[in-house]
Amino acid sequence: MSFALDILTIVAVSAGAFFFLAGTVGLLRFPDTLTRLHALTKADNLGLGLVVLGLLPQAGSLRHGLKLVGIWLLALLAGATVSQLIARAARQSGSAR
Amino acid sequence: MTEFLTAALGFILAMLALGLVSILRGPGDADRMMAAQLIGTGGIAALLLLGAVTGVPAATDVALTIALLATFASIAFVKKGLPQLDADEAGSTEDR
Amino acid sequence: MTVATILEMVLAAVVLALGVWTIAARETFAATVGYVAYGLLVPLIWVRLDAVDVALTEAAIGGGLGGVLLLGAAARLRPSEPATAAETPGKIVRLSAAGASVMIAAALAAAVLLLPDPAPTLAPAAVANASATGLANPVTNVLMAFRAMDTMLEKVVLLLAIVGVWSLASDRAWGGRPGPRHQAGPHGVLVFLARLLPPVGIVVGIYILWTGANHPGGAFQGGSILAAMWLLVIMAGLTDTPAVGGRWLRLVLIAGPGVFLIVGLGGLCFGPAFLAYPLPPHAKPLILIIEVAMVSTIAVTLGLLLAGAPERSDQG
Amino acid sequence: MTDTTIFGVCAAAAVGLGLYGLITNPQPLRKIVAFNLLGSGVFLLLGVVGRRGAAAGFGNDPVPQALVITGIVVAFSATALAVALLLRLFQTAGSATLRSDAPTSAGINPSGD
Repeated sequence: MSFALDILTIVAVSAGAFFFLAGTVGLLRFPDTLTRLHALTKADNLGLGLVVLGLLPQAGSLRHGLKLVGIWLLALLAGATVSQLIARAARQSGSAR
Repeated sequence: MTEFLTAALGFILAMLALGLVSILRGPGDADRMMAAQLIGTGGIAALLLLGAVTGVPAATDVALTIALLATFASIAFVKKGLPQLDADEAGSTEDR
Repeated sequence: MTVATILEMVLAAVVLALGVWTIAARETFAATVGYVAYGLLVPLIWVRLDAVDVALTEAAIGGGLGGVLLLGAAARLRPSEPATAAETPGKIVRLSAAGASVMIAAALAAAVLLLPDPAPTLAPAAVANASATGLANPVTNVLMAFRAMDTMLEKVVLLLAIVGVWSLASDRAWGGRPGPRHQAGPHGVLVFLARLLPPVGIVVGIYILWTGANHPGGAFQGGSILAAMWLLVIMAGLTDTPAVGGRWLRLVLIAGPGVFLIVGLGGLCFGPAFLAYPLPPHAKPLILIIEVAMVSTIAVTLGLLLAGAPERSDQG
Repeated sequence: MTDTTIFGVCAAAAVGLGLYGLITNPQPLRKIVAFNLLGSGVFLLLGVVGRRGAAAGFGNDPVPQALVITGIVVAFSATALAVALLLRLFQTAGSATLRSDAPTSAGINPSGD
């Protein structure tokens, strides 16, 4: 059982690391603010979610696991709201070409 | 398992650094505003992994704090970073 | 070279690179953004050093509140930037400054690395007396009992800082409200966040305060989260900054150090010395009362320090 | 190479960087930021010392930790006061320069303490 859980951790954390890689490649390669914002928020939130999923089997207690999920939900909420605001600011200041 | 998590943590930190380079260099202030957002996700992931690697469960509480305060910092970026937004009646321009 | 060593070197390199950016960036705003990123990453080092209490404080202050304070100032001072940028000192000054900085850094590194082994420590004494307070977190024990005088005076420093900031108000705005009045439409994204996040943040803040008795956390860390939530609501335009002349506001501001002082004087009257706590079953509730009074004081003080000097009269 | 070696050098370098920025940057706000960087380096140094002095079953000595927490609070208060002073200077004088008519302005400390 613990072997299977370890496999889950390895797979999920690797997938999370891959999405962080994707987000960073997007930041480096995309031409303008809005597409870079898109790359950052989508990929990184998914990456964090997968890392949290991978750490859940390693969490010692239910409380710890719930806290991990709560952190991800907070990050999702913040990401969704803040990226909207940044995109609006970028469009109005005209830096999004 | 610890070795693997440490390696993943190092990798995510390196990605975070690369992302910060491109953000801080970025032409406009709107690009720079993404920095807090990036730390809000990548930094928290790194911190959670670090807590698991180092055996410090309380690192989760630090991640919780950063999740809340990085959000606050991002909002302040948007409100204060672009003065024209704040000056000309922030409410009407921001909500359309 | 183990994996852990490589990780530590990557972490140190990232943090130092952000430090270099903070110093070297051409625009002040960009440098401040770099400082916020630095302040949000330094907690990782503190966690690695097994000092989670400090990591919490650094995350709350260095990255969160401190970063926002500097960021706001950078945005407002932007028009003055070209004029002062011309005053960059000459090459000789810069070279000698670099030389002096390198020498001081090298001396500090040597001092830290050549510490006697085992290094002198008070940790055993702190552990041996932990039962006197009934708290399991040694850092809270040091802060609230063994070095309680420091913590009390630290709150007085916060109070002095807020008095200093307020005294910078112009005559017109004396006793008025700090900062601009933010306004936002009732259906905006920011208002949505400002309605959803603070309840969660308040719970987390109180949790951090409560858990501080036995695990890393405490009044200051919890208070800074509460302050951030308050400012979020203000920035969304859901409420206004309070007029600094208000009596209730001032009462909250002195509640923390006041309660601390009363407990301390109680120790002087009924016990052996100033700030001496009674024996175990009564020490913990007293410390908790002080912490609760302090957390409200800290939240309000930090929020008002970030809001700055009053700029509008009470009516405006 | 242990964690204290790496982070000790990192902390010392942060102090050096902050000092350099404090001396050479002409803008007062940049001086405040640099001073904060310097302070953060000093706190990290104390953390490394506490880590080396770890005893009695602790990962890190609680006494320096408590000192650092107090220090962070005081540094924040000083920064807030300095920023408020600077903003007021900009408001009344219209510029944020520290340069007075006398050529030497070396004694001005923007940290406020």
